[in-house]
Amino acid sequence: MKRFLPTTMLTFLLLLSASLAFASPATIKIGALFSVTGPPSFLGEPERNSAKMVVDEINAKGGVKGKKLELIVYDTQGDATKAVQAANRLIKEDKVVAIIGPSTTGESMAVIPVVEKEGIPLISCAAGSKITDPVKKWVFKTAQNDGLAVAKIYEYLNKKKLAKVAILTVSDGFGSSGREQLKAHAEKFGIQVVVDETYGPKDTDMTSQLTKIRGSQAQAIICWGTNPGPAVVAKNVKQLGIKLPLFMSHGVSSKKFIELAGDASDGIMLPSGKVIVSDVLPAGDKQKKSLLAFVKDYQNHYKAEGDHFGGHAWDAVMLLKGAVERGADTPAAIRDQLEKTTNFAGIGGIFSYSAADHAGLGKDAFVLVEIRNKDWTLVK
Amino acid sequence: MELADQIAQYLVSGLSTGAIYALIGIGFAIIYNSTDIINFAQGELVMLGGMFTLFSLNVLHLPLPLAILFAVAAATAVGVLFERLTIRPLKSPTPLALIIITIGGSILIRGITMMIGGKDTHAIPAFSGSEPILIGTATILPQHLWIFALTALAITANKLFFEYTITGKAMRACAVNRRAAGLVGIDVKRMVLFSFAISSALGSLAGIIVAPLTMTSYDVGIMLGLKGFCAAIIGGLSGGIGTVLGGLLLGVLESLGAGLISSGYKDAIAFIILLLILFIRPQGLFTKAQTERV
Amino acid sequence: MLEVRSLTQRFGGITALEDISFAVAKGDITGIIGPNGAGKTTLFNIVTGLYTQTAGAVLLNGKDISNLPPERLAPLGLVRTFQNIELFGTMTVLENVMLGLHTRSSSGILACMAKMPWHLREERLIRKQAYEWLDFCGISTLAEQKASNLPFGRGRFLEIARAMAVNPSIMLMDEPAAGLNNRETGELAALIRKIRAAGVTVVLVEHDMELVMDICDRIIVLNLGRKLAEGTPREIQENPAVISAYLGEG
Amino acid sequence: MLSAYREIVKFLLLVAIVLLLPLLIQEGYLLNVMVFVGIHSILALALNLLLGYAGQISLGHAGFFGLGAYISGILTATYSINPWAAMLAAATLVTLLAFIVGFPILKLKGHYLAMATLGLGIIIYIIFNEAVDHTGGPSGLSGIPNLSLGGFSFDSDLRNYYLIWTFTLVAIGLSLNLVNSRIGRALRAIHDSEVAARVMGVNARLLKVQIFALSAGLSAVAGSLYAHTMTFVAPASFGFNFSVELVTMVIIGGLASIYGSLLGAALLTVLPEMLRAFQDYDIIVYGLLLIVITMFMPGGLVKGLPGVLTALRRKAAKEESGDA
Repeated sequence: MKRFLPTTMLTFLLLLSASLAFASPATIKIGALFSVTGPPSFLGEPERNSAKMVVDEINAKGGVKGKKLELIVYDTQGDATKAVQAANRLIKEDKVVAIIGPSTTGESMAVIPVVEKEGIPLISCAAGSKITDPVKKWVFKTAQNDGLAVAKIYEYLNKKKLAKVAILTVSDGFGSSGREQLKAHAEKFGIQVVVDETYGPKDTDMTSQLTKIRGSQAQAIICWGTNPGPAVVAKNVKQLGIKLPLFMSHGVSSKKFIELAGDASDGIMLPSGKVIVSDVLPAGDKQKKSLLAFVKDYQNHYKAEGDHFGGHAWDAVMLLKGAVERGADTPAAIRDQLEKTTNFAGIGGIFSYSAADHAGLGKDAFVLVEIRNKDWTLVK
Repeated sequence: MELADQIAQYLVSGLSTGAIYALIGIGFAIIYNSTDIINFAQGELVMLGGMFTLFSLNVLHLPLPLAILFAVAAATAVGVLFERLTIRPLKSPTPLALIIITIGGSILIRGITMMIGGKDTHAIPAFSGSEPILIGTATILPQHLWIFALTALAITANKLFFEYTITGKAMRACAVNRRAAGLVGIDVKRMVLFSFAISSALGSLAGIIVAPLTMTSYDVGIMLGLKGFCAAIIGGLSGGIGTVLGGLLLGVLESLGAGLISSGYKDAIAFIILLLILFIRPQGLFTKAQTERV
Repeated sequence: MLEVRSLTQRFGGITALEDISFAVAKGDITGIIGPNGAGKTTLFNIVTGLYTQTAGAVLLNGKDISNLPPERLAPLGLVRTFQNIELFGTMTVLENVMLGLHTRSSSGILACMAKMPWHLREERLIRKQAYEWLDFCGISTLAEQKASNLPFGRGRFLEIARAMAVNPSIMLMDEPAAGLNNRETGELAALIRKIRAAGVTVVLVEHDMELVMDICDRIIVLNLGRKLAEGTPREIQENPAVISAYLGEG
Repeated sequence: MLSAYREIVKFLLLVAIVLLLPLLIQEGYLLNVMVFVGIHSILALALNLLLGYAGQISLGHAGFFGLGAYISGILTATYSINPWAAMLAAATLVTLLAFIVGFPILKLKGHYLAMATLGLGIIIYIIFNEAVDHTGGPSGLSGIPNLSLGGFSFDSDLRNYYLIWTFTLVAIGLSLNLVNSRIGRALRAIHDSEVAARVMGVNARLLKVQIFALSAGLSAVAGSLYAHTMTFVAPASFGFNFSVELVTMVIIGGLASIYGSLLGAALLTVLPEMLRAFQDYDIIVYGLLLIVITMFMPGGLVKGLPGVLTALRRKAAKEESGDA
């Protein structure tokens, strides 16, 4: 007990000295908060990979206006507390001019008060519409609002004259946002949610929920989640012999889902960013060039398929690059320039920010795809 | 569809999920019964079973039976190593120290698996196809039959081992009174090691056999471990039929809870049952109360 | 003062005590003896509320205390010591005795946290009394030592001091002389007499026959869970059943 | 009496350090870290009262922390109640809840107790996630106001630092008083020998439940402070992992050591910063640390480090004399 004070003080001093950072003026520091580990690592990992990749590329080509970009990534583990701590560190110690991320809506909402107070632009990679609605001065986002994905499905249902749906959503941030949007948009499309069920992120059997759905009036099933849950749902649907059309969310628009669901994936439809169908897009598509470049680079760098989550980070870096190219180098100037972004064709869609819109995407950001023979096909 | 048909499906689904919990729960019970340790890392051994199988299928390109053998051996080695390196050297094995160490172990195993194997989820092919089997109006998958069979096999083997072999009896003696067991010449440390080996093997086998249904990734062990533990508690931590009944009951209640009450709160239902049982019948539902001695 | 009526205790299929009845008179020193496995400690554990008996009753001053937990017995004036001394090892000798005074203080958690004046007054009083009990048992020089550092014999005296601090009317001692050397056993005998002189009734389980015969007013003999005999030391020494039980064992 | 005097000096020294630290580290990132160190210290302290002094494990304390944060957050953000009143309400409600569930839960021992508290924590966590209408679900609850005193709002790191450390110091002071009182003695007695303590008239069961409730209430206060500092709460901060993290803080700092809790909280809060070099794999270091400390330093750092240092010194001295 006697020695606690020296020990404590020593610890503090050590931390203090360890945390003194060096600043080099020839670079532009960009901070990034991604949930590289923890439950949302399916978002954070491709985001970090993509951000690093594109920053390296930019630097290899000589940087932006002669200045190199320096990307500082902190892992937030999906935890709001860690996200806020890391945001503070980026702003106050690393002195970054802008922050990319965080990966999830919850973490983004946690970080917003910090960046708003400190006056640092934030480009969130999370989808929740409340991030930019209402518009906050310093906050932008690249991920498409979940509502847009919902609208894609509902439009299709309208076309097929299916009015009653059952929704099955995962009880995490992604699923609960989807569930909110599914219910919020239903009325507008004349659709009725007749069953509203959820499942846990680590659940291994959803037959109970699906049995309930089977016993209902539902004409279609919409499942909102990220791997591996939806694959289990797909298999369970097949097991129970349910013949209703099954829709997934953009949360599983990667080959991984097809691998996990196997044969059960056949016939499933989902709204997706254009990444996965970049090669079959019509030549006139404005995004096609960006998409093809992203997919090719990601494959080269990481020997893995790039997905649209990584695309969010790619877009964010490119948007920042654009702002810096237009002459901005302080946080305030970058914010102003970001807001002036128009018609930037990125991975997630075509971005046009304005003072009234910090989400910047129209509904053409999504396409509806169907899985046939373990591959994607565009649903016209 | 009629409500009765729905309930039939809930029951069948519940039983098949419950069998998974039971199989995992038995692993907990074995260690507890011979060492008085609740191994919080047991769930990770379940995970390792799946991951090692994946490794031997995809990297070593072994046929499935060999892959299973390899995975069980590898996971058992991990369990034994864990015991040798962390539990055995412990000077004062208080329950608190053991809880912390096994939690630390589970974090460590999970972390290392993530580092080596990555964060992706992977599918493992079903042992005998995935054509659903009809039971009345309800359906299950062939893999569920494997699980039921293995569970039955596990409790039978367990029973035979602990009742009829010298080693098994010695392990039971250690649980009843470690010092006395030592005095009559039983190598207590060896028995502890044995029980870790057996439960690791069983845990990983459980992990392998459920993997085609649950898929596998570095973090599947947490929830499966917890549910398995619930099953074991409901069954009074018995290595036999009690835990199996506990697991089945848990599965059925979860499934009915999800179907009839609320799917969002189904895990909460499982844990509320756990708490109630701990409060009312801490000796488990299926064992007779023993006179409490100080 | 203390009365045991038809006490029976079974563990599973084993009968540890069967139909034991006896009474302890106020101011007496009563010894309970018997071969190993006779059920002496079980009897103590029931009387002091650690076990619940299968049948029968225990009365203290005419009040049925059979089903009261130990913490309810201390305020009624019944304490015990343990065969393998149960000290609070991480605490000092003084703190051990202050703990014995727990029931004679009443400050709650909040009062203690806020150091209310009445709490401080109470603490000072307890500390003073604790020193007095250490003096009583002749170990006040050890007050600041950690209890786990005491030699076994001193620990025994500390345990008695702690029990006396509860202000008991009856003290049950489980083999107090076990592990003591001759000199310490002599001191113990004197201390037990001093305790009786302070108005405390003493019941002790003991193997040291010399001590038992020396200090006890009455002796109860148990064998295999049954009461074998009861009487003065002289009567017991001459009882043929007792002699054969002890010889039979030896 | 000398030791009491020493205690006071020690405490005053800590107060001085807390007061002066901001001068040393200026307004920067470290100050923000120190805010969290303060909150975590209260939590570690609360858990240490239960774990270190009463000897009862809880793997569900993150739940009480979260309840405090959510009750405070919902009352202020949704119902516009004064934050101080909300904090009081959170502390009272959580204390009551813990008191009620404490009776059946603390009847259990060892692993069973660990499992029951774990279950309780998970149930609370599920409620945070599922009661979307009240808690905002997995995406969290925003718009929680800062605490303020007569127009002075605690809205900067420096202000929050002083606010939270005031609470932390008060909590440390109160805990020190408690553990050195009859209640503290009774707790330590229960820990050493529950049977003997009961024979001495200590109502072990009631006392354990009271400490459980106190510990939960204190955690709720920390939760409330957290909510008003962050102005945002989400369930992920209150899961099983955080419960384990809290236990780790207590173990690393040292069981039954008030100042140890402080050290444990400080270390574990800044550890992630130090482990940055390990990138994604800090979790491995973390698990390893848990095992190694439990195995080789069961008394925690506060008690263990001096011991290790003396041993090293002695060894060095021996070698020197051997050389000579």
